[in-house]
Amino acid sequence: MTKPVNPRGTPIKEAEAVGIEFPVVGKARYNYTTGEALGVFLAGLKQGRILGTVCKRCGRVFVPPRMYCSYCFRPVDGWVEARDEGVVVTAVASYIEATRARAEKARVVGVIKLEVPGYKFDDHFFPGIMHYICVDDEAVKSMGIFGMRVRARWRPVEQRVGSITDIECFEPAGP
Amino acid sequence: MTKVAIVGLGWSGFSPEVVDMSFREMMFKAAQRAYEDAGGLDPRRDVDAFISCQEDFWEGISIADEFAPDPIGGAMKSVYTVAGDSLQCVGQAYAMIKSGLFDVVVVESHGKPSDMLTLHDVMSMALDPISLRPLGLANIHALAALEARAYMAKYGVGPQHLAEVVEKAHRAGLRNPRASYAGRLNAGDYELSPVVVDPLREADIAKFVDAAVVVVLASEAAARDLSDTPVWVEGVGWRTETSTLELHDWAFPLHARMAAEDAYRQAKIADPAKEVGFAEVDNRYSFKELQHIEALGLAPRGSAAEMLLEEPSTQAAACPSTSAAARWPRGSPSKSTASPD
Amino acid sequence: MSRNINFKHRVAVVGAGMTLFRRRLLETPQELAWLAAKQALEEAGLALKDIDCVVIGSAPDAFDGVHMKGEYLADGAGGWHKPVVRVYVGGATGVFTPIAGWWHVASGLCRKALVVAEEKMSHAAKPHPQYVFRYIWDPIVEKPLNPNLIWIFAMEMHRYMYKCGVKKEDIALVSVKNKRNACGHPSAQLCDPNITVDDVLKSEVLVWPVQRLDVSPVSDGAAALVLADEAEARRITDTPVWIKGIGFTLDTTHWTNRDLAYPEYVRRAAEMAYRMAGIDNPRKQIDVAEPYDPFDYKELHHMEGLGLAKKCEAPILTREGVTQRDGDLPINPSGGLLGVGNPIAAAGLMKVAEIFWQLRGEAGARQVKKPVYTGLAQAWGDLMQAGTVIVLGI
Amino acid sequence: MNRVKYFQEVMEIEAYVYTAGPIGTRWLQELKNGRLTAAYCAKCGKLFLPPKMFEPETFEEAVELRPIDDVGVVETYAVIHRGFDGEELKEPVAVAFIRFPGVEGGLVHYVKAKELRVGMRVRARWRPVEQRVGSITDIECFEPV
Repeated sequence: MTKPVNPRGTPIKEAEAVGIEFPVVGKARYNYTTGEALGVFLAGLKQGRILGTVCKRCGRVFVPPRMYCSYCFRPVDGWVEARDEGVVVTAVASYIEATRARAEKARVVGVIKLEVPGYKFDDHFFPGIMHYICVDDEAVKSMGIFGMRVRARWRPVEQRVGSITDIECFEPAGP
Repeated sequence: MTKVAIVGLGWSGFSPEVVDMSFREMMFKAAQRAYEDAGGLDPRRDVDAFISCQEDFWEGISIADEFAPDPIGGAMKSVYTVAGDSLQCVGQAYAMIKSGLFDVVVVESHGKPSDMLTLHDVMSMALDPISLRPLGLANIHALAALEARAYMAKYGVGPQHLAEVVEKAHRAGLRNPRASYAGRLNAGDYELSPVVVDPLREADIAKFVDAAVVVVLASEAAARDLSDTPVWVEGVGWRTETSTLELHDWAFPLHARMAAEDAYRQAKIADPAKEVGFAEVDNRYSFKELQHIEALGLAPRGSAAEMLLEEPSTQAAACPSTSAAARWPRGSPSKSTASPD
Repeated sequence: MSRNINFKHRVAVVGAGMTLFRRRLLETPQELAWLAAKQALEEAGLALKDIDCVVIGSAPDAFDGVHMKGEYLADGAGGWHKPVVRVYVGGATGVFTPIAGWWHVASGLCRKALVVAEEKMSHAAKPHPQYVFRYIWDPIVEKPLNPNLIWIFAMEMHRYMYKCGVKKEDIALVSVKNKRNACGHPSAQLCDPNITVDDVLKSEVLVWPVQRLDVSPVSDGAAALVLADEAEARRITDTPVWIKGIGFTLDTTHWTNRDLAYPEYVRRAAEMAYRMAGIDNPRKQIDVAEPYDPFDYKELHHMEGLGLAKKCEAPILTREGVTQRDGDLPINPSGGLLGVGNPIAAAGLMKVAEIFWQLRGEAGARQVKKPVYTGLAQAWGDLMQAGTVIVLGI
Repeated sequence: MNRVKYFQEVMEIEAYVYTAGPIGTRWLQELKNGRLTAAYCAKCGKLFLPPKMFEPETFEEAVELRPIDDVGVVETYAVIHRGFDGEELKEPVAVAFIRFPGVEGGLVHYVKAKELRVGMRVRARWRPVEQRVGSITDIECFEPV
């Protein structure tokens, strides 16, 4: 005898799914309070700066910032500015949209380990953000993108709104 | 088996809109206070597990527990979420410590309703999609109003009784620095409050606040280390009546009665009306306070209202409650938790 | 945390049940929970009135499309007039649910508990269930980039490939193994007895390096267990399966700040469970394991986190056939999420049910070849954060 | 530095498509036909509403629907005067919980009556056939018998 014995359930096709269709558009809107950490971070982006916080007890720099050290459980000791430049830690090429539809063209996205003058980071913990990387998907497939130096391509000042999208993408910065 | 104690408590917020802190920063503030209250405990070293009480749609984040660990010192430690009210989390912490595996467990809960632009739509998403949601109720408080009428009709409770509850809660809140909506109401004020869903007026419905609360629980041995004044948890109960609104008792909160019985059995309380010194009952709606006083066995069924009018001093002493304002709805009308200390 | 303790109440699994796992099922979420719970009760020879309390596991409310899903599911999970609680840790919920069930019984608060996990992803029909995953990202610093869930997996997979020098061919072997294993599972959604590595490598590229057959499907389903304390368990069955160890860990929210090549949070959760179970050499002492495999590389990743393979060693063990059903360390004999399907929380609990059946010798067509005494199930979730581990033994 | 204080986002999809289950689907179909039915549990002999493929208390399976009279009794009612944010409705709307003889549970639905009272008998007012879609709203409301 193989368990489970006679598992039940009634498989259906999409077209047969008689029930209630319930539109949700407009029904779950939020006005997130950014708080001090992300509020300052977003304002920094608007000025073309990437800001982080620092815990002087353990020496960690937090980008994206928070007001507490996740490791020492104490308030952070202030703000530091990261360079808008760093190296790619990992990256992928997306051929689909958030909706699962096929994308018109591949979009490369990855995690960038940022540089902060006066601080050194290993592979274990580092200030890093996820963003688009403006390179060809071949750079991903060949794995050449790992360790690539990239720099933020900022939107023009007048288009910036205080969002992560104030950076258009990161682009190769040369060696 | 070990006893379980509460050894620390912290909070932040408790105002209609906390504009200068994110929910995570509120959690951090509350946690810092709680750990200080628990004798300066270090969550990175001294805490075995953390529970965060939250629901995705309240947060506007799917799998919202992702954001739980860092602000309370729980990163890379044992953390999980209970989708329910915070007393249920206390119940989980109690069971965890009783099991013998955990010595110190932290319970965190927060609400930031001011972040929700479409609160009514979000609350309506909790209704059964087949039998209830298609009705498109203009005000979800109507469901509580159905309970209110059923209770009032069955036990002869009138608006004068609800007015008394409202007045008492607002007055009690004046002595609580965290009660945003406290105030002194005169006898006639209640009637000036607009009818929202008859039989409930605006004054009968608790208003929302943003807040975070952190509680530290510990085993007997750990509690003696951490605190000179631990408060022992003698019993905890939580019960669901049914998921199906149509099948639940509209006139009486059976779930609260059953949860209380569980807690009293553990606490060896035979006559709660005599043995319970004071109670904080859920009064998110005025009539709920009366219902819950009865469900908890602090007054015979159907008699809380008359007791309130006849012996205000006794009743106020037996059941002083925070301002209705200090409550924010979490959980469903068919669920209840009781935790006498 | 207490060490080397003797628990007053040992906790056993005495029954398991589950539904079919399918892309779309007609039953409501409550009814799916009921189908699984009813089957678990019948297997244990119990009625609902015998149950003292209920623990529900379910991941995001946004799938079923019901806010406060725990309250909604209670009736189907057998919660009528009972203590009911819903716990969750994202994708790791399925294995976490019996962990929470453990302390309900170990504490003495309940003698017999129903543990039920359910997910109905098909409700989130328009435009696609995947769209719902957009809301698990940080709403302020990540969601504006319009992410797809697969991004985060692909980033982890690629980092793992880079760090360990793993080829896609090696990873695809996991998908092939699990989809073939699934053919022995009566609930399976994606049995394919003839699938090859080539099929995986030729499937649609979603987010490089992730292709369609690297990923588990969208599924509806539910699973359930009955837990009992020692005295009750002895009354109910001659072959109880004991919960020997539990462990759970949540890493920092900020996944972009740490290396993704190794699942540290799984290692820590496993250490917690092993300490409780008295296991010091998992590779030798665990006879069969069900690590979480929503993506094929995840099985490898988790084997390493669980200490069942050294760092970067899991692909080698896989290539050598060690992880096959007749191998020395059978991994995912059920067919896993890649083969049986992935109704998130229910899939995790399915893994615990599989270990239960394997240890009782009831897995029939799926029974592993070697004798098994100790098994493990593990799940993973959140933003590469959550590890949950349970060790069962006879 | 000035802070950005708020960030607006949504958490929504286009639409959920809910299934009603094996018995619920037929129940909706019967509503479309203008018939009110209740689930019948053959093992425990109970009729209950709203229907599910199991009876929650006994946990037994229910596969059968039985027609019931669409006349019920108002067990409790509420009159909505204002919306959730305090806005006044154009006219008050009454909603009630209606119980049917011999049936466990019942229906929450709108009631249109000059004067409402607990215990009053009400009957379903069905929408015209062509407007019915297989929903609880195929009953427009209940009105006094």
